[in-house]
Amino acid sequence: MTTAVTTAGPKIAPVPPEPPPAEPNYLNVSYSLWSWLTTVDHKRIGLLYLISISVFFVAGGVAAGVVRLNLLSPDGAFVNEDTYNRAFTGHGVLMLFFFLIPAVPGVLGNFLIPMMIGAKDLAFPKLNLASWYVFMVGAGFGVWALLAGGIDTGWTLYPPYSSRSSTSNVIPGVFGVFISGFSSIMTGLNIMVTVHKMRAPGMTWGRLPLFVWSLYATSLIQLLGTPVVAITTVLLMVERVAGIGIFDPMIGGDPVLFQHLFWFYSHPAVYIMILPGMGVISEVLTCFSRKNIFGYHAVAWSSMGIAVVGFLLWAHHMFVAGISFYSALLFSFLSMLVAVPSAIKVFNWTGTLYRGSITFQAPMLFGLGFVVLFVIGGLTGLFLATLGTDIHLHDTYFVVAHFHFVMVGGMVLGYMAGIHFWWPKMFGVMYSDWWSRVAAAIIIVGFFLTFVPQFVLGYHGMPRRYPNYPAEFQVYNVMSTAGASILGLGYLLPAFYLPLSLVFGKKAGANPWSATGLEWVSPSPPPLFNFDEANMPVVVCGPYEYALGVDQLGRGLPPGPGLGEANDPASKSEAPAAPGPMKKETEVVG
Amino acid sequence: MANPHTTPATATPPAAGHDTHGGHGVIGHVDSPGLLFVVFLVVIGLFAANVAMSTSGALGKYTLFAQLAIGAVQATFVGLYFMHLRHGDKVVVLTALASVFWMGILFVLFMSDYMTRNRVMG
Amino acid sequence: MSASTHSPVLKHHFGDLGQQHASERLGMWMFLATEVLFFAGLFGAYACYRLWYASEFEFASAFMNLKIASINTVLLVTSSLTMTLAIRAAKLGNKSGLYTHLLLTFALGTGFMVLKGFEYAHDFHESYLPGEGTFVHSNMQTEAVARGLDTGKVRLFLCFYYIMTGIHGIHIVIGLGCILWLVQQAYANKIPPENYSTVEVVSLYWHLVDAIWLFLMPLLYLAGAHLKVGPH
Amino acid sequence: MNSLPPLIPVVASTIGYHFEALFWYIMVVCTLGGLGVYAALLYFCVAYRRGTTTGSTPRILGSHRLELAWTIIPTIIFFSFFGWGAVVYTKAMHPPQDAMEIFVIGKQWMWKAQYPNGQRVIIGGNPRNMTEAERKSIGKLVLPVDRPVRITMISEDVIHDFGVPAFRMKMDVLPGRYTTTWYHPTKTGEFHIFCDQYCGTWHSLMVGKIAVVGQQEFDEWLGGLGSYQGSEQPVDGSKAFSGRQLFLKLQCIKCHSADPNAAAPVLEGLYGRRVPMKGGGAEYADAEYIKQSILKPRLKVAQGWEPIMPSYEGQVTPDDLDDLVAYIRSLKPGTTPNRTDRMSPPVGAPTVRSEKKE
Repeated sequence: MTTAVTTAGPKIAPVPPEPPPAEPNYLNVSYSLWSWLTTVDHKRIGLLYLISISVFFVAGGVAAGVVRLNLLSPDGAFVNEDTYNRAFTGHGVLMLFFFLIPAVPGVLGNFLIPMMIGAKDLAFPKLNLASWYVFMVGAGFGVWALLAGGIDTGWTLYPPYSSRSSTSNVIPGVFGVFISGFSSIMTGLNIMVTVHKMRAPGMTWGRLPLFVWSLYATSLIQLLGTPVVAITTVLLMVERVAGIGIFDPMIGGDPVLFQHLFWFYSHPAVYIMILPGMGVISEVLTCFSRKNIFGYHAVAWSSMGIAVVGFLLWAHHMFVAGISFYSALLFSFLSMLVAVPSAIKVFNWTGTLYRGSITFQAPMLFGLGFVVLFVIGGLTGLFLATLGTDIHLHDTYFVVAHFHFVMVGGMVLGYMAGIHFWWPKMFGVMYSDWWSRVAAAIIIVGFFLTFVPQFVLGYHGMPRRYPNYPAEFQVYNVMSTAGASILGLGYLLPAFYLPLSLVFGKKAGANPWSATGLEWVSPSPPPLFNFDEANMPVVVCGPYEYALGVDQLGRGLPPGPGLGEANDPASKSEAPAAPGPMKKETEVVG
Repeated sequence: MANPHTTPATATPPAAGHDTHGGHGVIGHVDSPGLLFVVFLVVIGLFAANVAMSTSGALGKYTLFAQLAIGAVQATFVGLYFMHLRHGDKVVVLTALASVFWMGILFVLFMSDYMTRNRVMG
Repeated sequence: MSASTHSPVLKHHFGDLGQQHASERLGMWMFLATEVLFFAGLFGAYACYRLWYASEFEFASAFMNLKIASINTVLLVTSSLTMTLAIRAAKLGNKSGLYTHLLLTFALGTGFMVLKGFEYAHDFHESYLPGEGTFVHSNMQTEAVARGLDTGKVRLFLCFYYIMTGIHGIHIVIGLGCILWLVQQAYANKIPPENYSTVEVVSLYWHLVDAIWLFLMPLLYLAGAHLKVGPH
Repeated sequence: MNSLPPLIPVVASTIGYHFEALFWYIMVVCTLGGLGVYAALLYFCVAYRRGTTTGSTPRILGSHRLELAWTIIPTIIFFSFFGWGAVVYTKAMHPPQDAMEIFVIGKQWMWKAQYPNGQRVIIGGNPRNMTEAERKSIGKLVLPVDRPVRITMISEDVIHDFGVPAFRMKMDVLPGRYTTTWYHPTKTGEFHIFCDQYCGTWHSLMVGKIAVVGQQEFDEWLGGLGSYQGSEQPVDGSKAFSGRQLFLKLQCIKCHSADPNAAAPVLEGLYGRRVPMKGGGAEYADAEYIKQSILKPRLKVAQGWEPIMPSYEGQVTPDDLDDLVAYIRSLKPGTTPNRTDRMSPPVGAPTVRSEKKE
């Protein structure tokens, strides 16, 4: 099965001493609110995003709570139909446009991309700050629309309902989406240019961490997809304001055209949401299994593959919307193609664990949870991409469950994994190990209980967006709501132990996980321009040399979690701390 | 693409970080006004041809394609000379091509629906 | 190398000016890619209806003001030329040349918008408006009915006409704002040759807006140029 | 709370069986694949956990052969889904030539159907959102079993979706354009109709029922027996409905009302009954008798009533007579209209509410 092909025998640089804490670091270089609101530092902007999207996550979660609680009873447990419609629309708009899309690119991408590629900042720091402000303005419109009575169109905003029938605050809501789209474009543009032009010496494309690859792919979608939804929302607003427009069936307009334009962005947008999560997982799984990623090129190119192919299959949201029969065949065919790179990723992640040395800290638990849930989310997508099954499952709870498995099970867990993985880097402190593991377990279990019953509901035909439903569906709805309360509890825990760690947490070293990326070279929290400016990093090897025990600068790794501790003497002697000739075989499996 | 797993010993020396200027120094290539003027005349000439062709209606149902073809040639001239794609980085050219390619995706797949929407399988 | 690594225009997080210029240029191009896709959505929508309702669209297009549009095309293409000459002047450190060409570009762009305003005024006067209430008073309605065309679809074309030219007009106005800013920068001596890329990124945007017009022209004004209708 | 519904919900159409076969094929393949990945994950997590392993790991970079294998094999499997799915979809999207056609109109928030013979029925919707007349005529979409039916649909306002889970079919209902779907029901019974495309406030009440019945029952339904299947009133467009309109127009209702002090007998449940006659004897109240009673009312008078009814000879055509008979035949207990009832407008006629909307 395994063959030794090469034996590397070079000397590796010794384990570097723990760098002294940066004084000042990016957090304490200045304290005034003004300094935060006018900062052009990518790390601070990342934190601004972190705070704002956390607020929207909570708001979206509350809306989800209203929806789930109301579904306890077949006739609506406590709100009327109108309120319910506004609640699920609010949930969708907040979670998608103001949480999921900016989550990883805005927070982790902003914070980490320059550090991972060895740059002092993103290519356009002011644009980066502007993107946060634009996002906040867009979100402001969105929140205003929601607070001033809400929107009742569903996040998909299909005309003619949204353009003439609805009496809710469609215009400000849609305008908010339009504005925040620019923020998404700015972030994507910034990340792409940065990756192209700002890489440290030696940081070739083939040595980029996979997180960078996945964000690069994400940015590609943001750049090329978002403008289409921007023009679509403009057309919708024009139609609503003017009372006449190009989707108006009264003058020969085709409402299905809106769906085409909308999904041209919004289908790739789900890859905006999931790809960064995939990037996080590649970082986390390698680190906690102490392994090179299995099939670096396959994982990197599958990100790009998803980004490109993801643009070719939007109309699988429209198989029963009255599109052409032939077009439906084409789109179903193309939809199958995107499942392949996703499958490749899952297999490679699994392969990465093979013969690893695995520990189960919170990031790893979230990461494994991601893989487990994403497998279900991805596979159920096949039911919806297949024409024959979609005609029944379309617009039922099956769809709801499917995309929550991908978006929440995938992306939110990926985001959680990332936050827990890089938290010590961002703030220089460790959170409670025990509580974080408990939170991960509760979230994963609660998630299963919430969304598995919804698959059954959908298969039985319960349509989405229904506050009233036939009584025979009640038992699954009650199960789902029960699961949701556990899930909600799971989400509450990090809201306590993460902030508490800022005060009470143990100080974290520069590289607490013994990880290989450039971001771990600087002290935690990092200094203002990320690296020692007199000594900018020069990359000598790929990103996941855990087996060799060297980081991307070719230096040895400090003892990691579970290593070098008193209860683990075996690893102490094996720790790659000792400099000297390296005897490591590179093995090829299969 | 370099091998991502190059071990430290075989690592290539620092390189390839940023693909910057290619021998033009900071200023880069300076256009000759004569060439720009020729390009200007070509674009205007094509426009005149477009108007003449469209007004005469000589091409019948192919008029639209001819119009768009002329537009595409004009845009290519603007892109290559006015927007300096001729001297652009590889990645700049790639970006320009990508935008056209993605526009193509949108058009082709839209048409896959709109050209066959009312066709019934025989 | 020292000029490129110690210039006052060099921003701190870049290694040298070449990197900075390349980044700015690439950033602008990527933005242009988003602009292309922004308009692609609009053109795609137009294409679908043009395919379905070809006769109505050509008919309605014949009523558009080809004369003004043609003059506008010449103005825009000329402004693209002057904008490119402005970059050249900036690279050569020819401050007055830069100044003149920027102002020329600004004037040509403004001319475009002014003519556009006259065109809109004329359309309003003739009731070439998509709303049914006003449209029934136009000669377009009468003639469409006489030819047995669906007036709804004729109005659909007018929707496209206003949305497409309107959005393009907004882009022109934004471009004019950027050019005005460049004029001020040039005036304040902030565009030395090694900072020419500032002019270049604005020019890239300006050229794109020009290039988009080169497609709007045939789609909106030339589509029905062969038809003998209306006031022309 | 209700007990768990069956694992596989009822399947009542040919497409339904195609769907189930395909669904479970994908389900089995995906479950096997998913479990395979889970098994590998679990095994690696247990076998290679820190503790059994040291921190030292082999440097494994990947395998081209494995990459190729797990690219090509899933691709083939996925395309098998596509292929089979396309076959089912092709069937689902192409109704057979001999299918009976029924029109369905969706509007906020009700469904209306029209049968080939002109019979119209409201098949569901939000009662709070309807006129009194519409509310009374909520019925079901009655379909014959074992016969293909084509549903041609259009919307009056926004996009709806006509979905029938038991048939495993759904199709969007668009404004300004007809879409079609079709069923070949295989089971009798009542099934849900859901609006599956979000259409506004009472989207979730835009639900109705399909009743699949035997051919004979269906013929009766089409024959105008009308008030079958839950609707309180005869179905619009049926003979009974026309009869009802005549019954009101000719002022029959003035005497044959539900009022206990009325001057004439209540006609509910009359049809087919044996009626004792004034002056002895009895008659079966069949079509012949009813027609005769309308034309020559004083010939045979029911026991307990005065011969005061005027003759309608010359005022009604033979067709009208048939309609009246159909109506009387359809009259069920408690459905006699009030004297003050106006004639209800036909289903689908613009109502005051929808006129006001524009």
